[in-house]
Amino acid sequence: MLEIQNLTIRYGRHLAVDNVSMHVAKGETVALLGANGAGKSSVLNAIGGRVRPASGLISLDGRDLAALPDHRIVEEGVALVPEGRGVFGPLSVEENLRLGAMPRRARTGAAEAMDEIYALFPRLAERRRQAVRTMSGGEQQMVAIGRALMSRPDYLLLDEPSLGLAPIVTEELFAALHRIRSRGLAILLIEQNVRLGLGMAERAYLMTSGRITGEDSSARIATDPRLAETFLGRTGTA
Amino acid sequence: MSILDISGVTKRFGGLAAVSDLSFSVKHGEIVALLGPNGSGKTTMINMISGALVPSNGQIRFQGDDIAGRAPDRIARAGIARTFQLVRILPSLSLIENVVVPAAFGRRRLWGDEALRHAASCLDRVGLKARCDLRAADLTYIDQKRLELARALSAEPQLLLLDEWLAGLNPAELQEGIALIRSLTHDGISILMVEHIMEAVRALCPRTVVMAAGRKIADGPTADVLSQPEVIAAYLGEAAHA
Amino acid sequence: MLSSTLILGLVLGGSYALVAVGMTLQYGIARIMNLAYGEFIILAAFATYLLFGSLGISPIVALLIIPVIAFGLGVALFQVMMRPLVTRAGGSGRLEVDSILATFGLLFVLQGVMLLAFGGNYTSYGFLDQGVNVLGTTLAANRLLAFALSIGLAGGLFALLQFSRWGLALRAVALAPGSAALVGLNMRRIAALGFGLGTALAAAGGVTVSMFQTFSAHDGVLFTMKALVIVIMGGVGNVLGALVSGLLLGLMETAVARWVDPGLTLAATYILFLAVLLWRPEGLFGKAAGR
Amino acid sequence: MRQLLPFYALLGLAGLAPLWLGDYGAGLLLGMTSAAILATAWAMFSGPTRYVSLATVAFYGIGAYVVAALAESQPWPVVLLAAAGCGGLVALVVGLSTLRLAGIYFVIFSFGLAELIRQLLTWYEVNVTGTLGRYIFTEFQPRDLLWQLLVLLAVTLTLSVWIHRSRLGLALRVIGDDETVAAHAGINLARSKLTLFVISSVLISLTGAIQSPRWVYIEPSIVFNPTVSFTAVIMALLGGANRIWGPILGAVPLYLAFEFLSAHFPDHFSILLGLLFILVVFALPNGVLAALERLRLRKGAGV
Amino acid sequence: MIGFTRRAAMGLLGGVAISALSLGPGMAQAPEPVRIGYVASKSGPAAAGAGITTIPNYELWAKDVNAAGGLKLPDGSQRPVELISYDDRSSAEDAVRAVERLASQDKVDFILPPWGTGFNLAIAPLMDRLGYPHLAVTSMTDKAPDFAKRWKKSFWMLGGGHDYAGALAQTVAKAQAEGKVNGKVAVISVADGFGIDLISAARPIFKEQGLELVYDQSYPMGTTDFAAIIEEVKSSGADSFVAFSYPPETFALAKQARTVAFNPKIFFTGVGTPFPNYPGIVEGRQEGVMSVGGVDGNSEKIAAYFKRHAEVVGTPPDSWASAITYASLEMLAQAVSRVGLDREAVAGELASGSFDTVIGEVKLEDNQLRQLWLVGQWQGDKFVGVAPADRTGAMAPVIPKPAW
Repeated sequence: MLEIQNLTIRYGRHLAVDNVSMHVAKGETVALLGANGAGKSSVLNAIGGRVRPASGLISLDGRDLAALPDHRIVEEGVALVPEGRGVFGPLSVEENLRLGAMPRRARTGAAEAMDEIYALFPRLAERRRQAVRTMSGGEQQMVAIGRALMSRPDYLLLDEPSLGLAPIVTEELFAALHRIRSRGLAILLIEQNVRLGLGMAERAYLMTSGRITGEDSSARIATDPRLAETFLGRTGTA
Repeated sequence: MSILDISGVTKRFGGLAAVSDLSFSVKHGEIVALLGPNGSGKTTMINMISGALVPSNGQIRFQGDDIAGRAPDRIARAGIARTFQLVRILPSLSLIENVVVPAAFGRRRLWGDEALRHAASCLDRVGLKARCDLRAADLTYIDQKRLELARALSAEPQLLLLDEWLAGLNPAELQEGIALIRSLTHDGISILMVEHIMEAVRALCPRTVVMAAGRKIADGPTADVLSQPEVIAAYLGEAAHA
Repeated sequence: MLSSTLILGLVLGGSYALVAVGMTLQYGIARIMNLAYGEFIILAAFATYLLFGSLGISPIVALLIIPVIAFGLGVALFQVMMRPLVTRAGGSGRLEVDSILATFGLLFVLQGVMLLAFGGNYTSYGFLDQGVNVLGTTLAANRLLAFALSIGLAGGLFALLQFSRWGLALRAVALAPGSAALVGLNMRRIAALGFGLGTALAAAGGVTVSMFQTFSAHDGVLFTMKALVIVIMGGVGNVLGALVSGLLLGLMETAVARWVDPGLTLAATYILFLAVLLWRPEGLFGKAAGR
Repeated sequence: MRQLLPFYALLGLAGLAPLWLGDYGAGLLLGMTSAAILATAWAMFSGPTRYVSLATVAFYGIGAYVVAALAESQPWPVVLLAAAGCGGLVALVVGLSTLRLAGIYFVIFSFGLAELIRQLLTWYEVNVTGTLGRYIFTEFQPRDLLWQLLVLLAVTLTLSVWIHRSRLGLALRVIGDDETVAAHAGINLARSKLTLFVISSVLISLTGAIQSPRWVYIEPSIVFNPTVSFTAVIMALLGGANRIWGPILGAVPLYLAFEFLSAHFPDHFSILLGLLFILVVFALPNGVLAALERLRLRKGAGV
Repeated sequence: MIGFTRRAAMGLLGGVAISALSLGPGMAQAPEPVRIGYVASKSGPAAAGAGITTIPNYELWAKDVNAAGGLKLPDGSQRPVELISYDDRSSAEDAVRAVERLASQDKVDFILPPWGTGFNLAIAPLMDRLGYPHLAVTSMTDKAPDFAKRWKKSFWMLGGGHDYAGALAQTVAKAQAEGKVNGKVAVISVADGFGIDLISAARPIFKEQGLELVYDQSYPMGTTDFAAIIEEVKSSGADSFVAFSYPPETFALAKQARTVAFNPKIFFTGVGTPFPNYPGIVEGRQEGVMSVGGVDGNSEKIAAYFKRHAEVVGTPPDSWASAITYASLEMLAQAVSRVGLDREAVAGELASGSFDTVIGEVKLEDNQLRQLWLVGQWQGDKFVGVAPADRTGAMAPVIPKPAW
């Protein structure tokens, strides 16, 4: 279980995440929803070791993740696909995937893993030698996710995978994510496309101004008035 | 009459069009919200208006002149001021110096006591006058935002571009911020604001333009726009259609 | 005439390219602009001279020994001297100024040590000074060998970077340091390796250059400057760029010496350099400006 | 400008120094004054804009060469004017074409510029005048040169203070903090940088011009010695390039350290100098002045 | 003698302490040393030249003098020599200041000159003003006569470009007259003081001598690759090759000429050719290579000097300015032994006296050394003087030069 307790993150004097607690169980898919600037990405980045929390605990099956240097997190089985994807643009698809298998835990069986990813994203198989930066946003997102999967993670953290993608590509991507989920991998997802996100997740957290403002099963959150409020504001306030 | 007229503006980065064929206008004294989900091209549009980016196509007319592609300093002197998405203060300068800058290099080129008086009045407006000798780097986040606004005001702009100026404020601060912006419209400053805090948008902006994937998908009275299915779909996903 | 200029230019450019590639690696991977780079070249040249002169070890064998030692030295130097600066800068532009100043100091230290150890004399040794005929142009065997070794080393490095796991990691760090940790790469270790590799290449350059060129303890700066010009021209951190602009510079110098005026070769170098920068401020192969 | 009064007095005092200090003392003061001007002039442009320029020696050398070319035929003030004019003109042309380069690209470009000028001048001398070295025979004694340099230092400092308080100085501080904000506040980036680059270059050219009679014989390798550029950078950074007094506070102790080291450890000068640089980078990352201020703050806090 | 008494008074404080330190406890009663200062480039680009020609000779001489009991004075007493040295870091400004320091802080008795024309000229007016005799050895300049007039206590001992170019032209012309060469000459010159002086002097002189310059180019300092130039020279029809070059290029030219089997009948290169490491660089194939300078191959004094230099310094000296440098110091010592430490008198003695040195009997003409070897040639393992041909000890030049 991936567990976050009383996480607080500051950038200088700006309080980005305020005493947030949440958890993701093994094999579970969880969505983290909220308006821009609510602090969702900060939470993900803190788990991935890219941001040092001011206080709070991040633990994976009891092991303290926050104490590890950033490059060690992925060895623990937590792979992050950050916003903006973080792909190695000038490198080819295949090189990006090979880099995904850099962690020790992933070195054996990397070839099979790569085949699986090509099966998952047939578009990538067609373009293994192409430089990633010359590809479309959707394809780049596939590379980023594929690369994360190459490290054989137990937990996959996705930050806005559909950002800037055409609807049809988004659909394709989520179809693949559904297949990935069915393999028993746990996923923590930030998704601006709320319906898509909730469609995939079993459970969801709502976040506003750095705080968790709601938590429930996806089905219930979808009809919760707090959801619309999170994005479109309280109707009628003037 | 419009103070800002945007017609057919496109911005391509490499092959990707961040803004495509966008047109809308802002009238004198009007306060308009520019909305859209993450990555829909709002900040890119603001950057083109302020001169930080050069449009690939199209015209941006400010008070009748096409300013598309002009250097930002010329645009600033023409009467457009802005704040930045990630607050940008001048950390090594004092508050008053921060605010003197646009006055000194703006249309009136104020200097000396006159500039200081002007800057002080701008600081006063955002409630920072008492701390005008502090170094900007030592301010809290909200005060940095205030300072940034005071700096924009100091240019005495006709058009003010606010890029998520209210983001990151707590509820109490938010109310203060809203009141502050509202007070500006009384001075006749036209405002174009990118904002994610809908509460503020509803409170401040009678009119809203919504972008998605670089295109304009809605333009009209805020309440109407926010209830349009396309807009909800843009925010909450296509699944809303189903 | 044309073909001999071409060949001579390529041979000259080959040694430039080899020397510049190491520097571009140090900057690309370790983010250190190493002004003491040329000192390592000269140090290796002196080491070759000593091995050859006193122990009779052929420079070709020295090419196997010296770069390995230099690699260790480079890694150690990075850990002791550069790493605190990298940590202190925390990714800000400050590292650029700090590294320039610190390696400038290092330049003086190394130069002073070499002056004490070897004196200020011009040093040179005779090795393979025979002529070899290549397509009608007579070339010095040592130069040709140096060229072959340069191309071999640069090719080997290119292959290493292109095809090995290790090289892939190095490239990844050079291209997108921010993403390296996402795939479990330890930036610090790789930066040290990159710096070491750059030092090893400097040493390899020193060994090959000493086969045909006179050197003295003061000449490091000349190499550093030429390498800098090539690195900047090719786009900082770009191996291919360094190779291409190295060769280009060699061709240019030879062509100007032959057809314009030998007195203008160095001026031509800088004119080419300045022209390239004015045309492409990020260098020939640098990341495109804008955006 | 009142803050400068004690400083002017100090410079006046330094001007009297040759009367009791003797040749060596005067020479030392002369070199020190020149170093202080170079560092201050360098920092005038490079401090606020953070463009590390290695072209200092290009302008220094231009000044010296103008003297060599004109000193015999023209009155001294005309020679100095010509030196300032040449330096300013070159700076203008160079600035117009290069100030869009950033970071390390500008650093190496400026270095390349100095080398290019040196090579072209060499080529000119070899092919047109047929002799490389030039002689500068003037009637100036070291103290005359010292006086001129002291005046130039006073001018430099005054300019520096004046710019700091002027609109231009504010523009440059803003540019140094954030170019984007600067442009959006109506500051013409190119013009502000260019103006300062020209002013700084003119001052450096004048330094070269005034100092050159001391060498009697000049050739490109003497007056375009890149060490001049590097020491100016080091001195300014040591003292603190963003403060008015910083460069002087760097130049004076470092100059004395150079002198001390080369006098007492002539065989180990290089090594000690190198170690000193490294030490500066590690121990005084923001310059002497910043370190002093920090110390004062800490003391103040302690009380 | 006023200077002497003043110095003696000063010496009570500083000098005694220093001499006690430098001479060790055993010689506590030894006489106060004669303090001789020098500034030379110990670092920077000029350090190579200073490190070969100037500094080793200063040290060797001081050692020789002290081994012989010290500097002799007119009254028969002897005082040891103490050297005080500064590094000018290859900067003229620093050289000037170091001289000021030596004169006004260290108050040395004599100041020995730095290495190189530029540095000597930079300190010349100062030395003159301070009243120190200036033995400008390593300054090759055609303006020496003017300088000697301008600064009365300066002595110019390496001749000028005209001397060397003239002697070279005569040597080539003579070979042409003897039918050994075709009179077509290819010349390259380094774009720096030395190269420019020589080539500008050589152009008219070569013409006067009926020689034809079929190739004449300059190249910038720091050029490492001469392949293109050598190719052009080969196809120019010249069978005499002259390079007014600096050491790195001299060595590069030799190596590259060997490589492409470029075997002109006369192969003349510049500074560096007479260096002791030249034979090593060309792997023993130096026979017949010509250059400026040279030594008297038959002189026993020179042979002994070479041997001592090799023992003390570790390498033999170069065969151009080294011996002259050492000789200038012998002249200084002899002048002191005749007139004492008064600098005015020493300068007068240097100008008018006659001295017995490693390069033979020396008498300056108008403050200039005119008995110079202007062209030398490697013959066997010695670089001997071949021109002026009428000078005693001159060897006949080997022309054509044997193939590499």
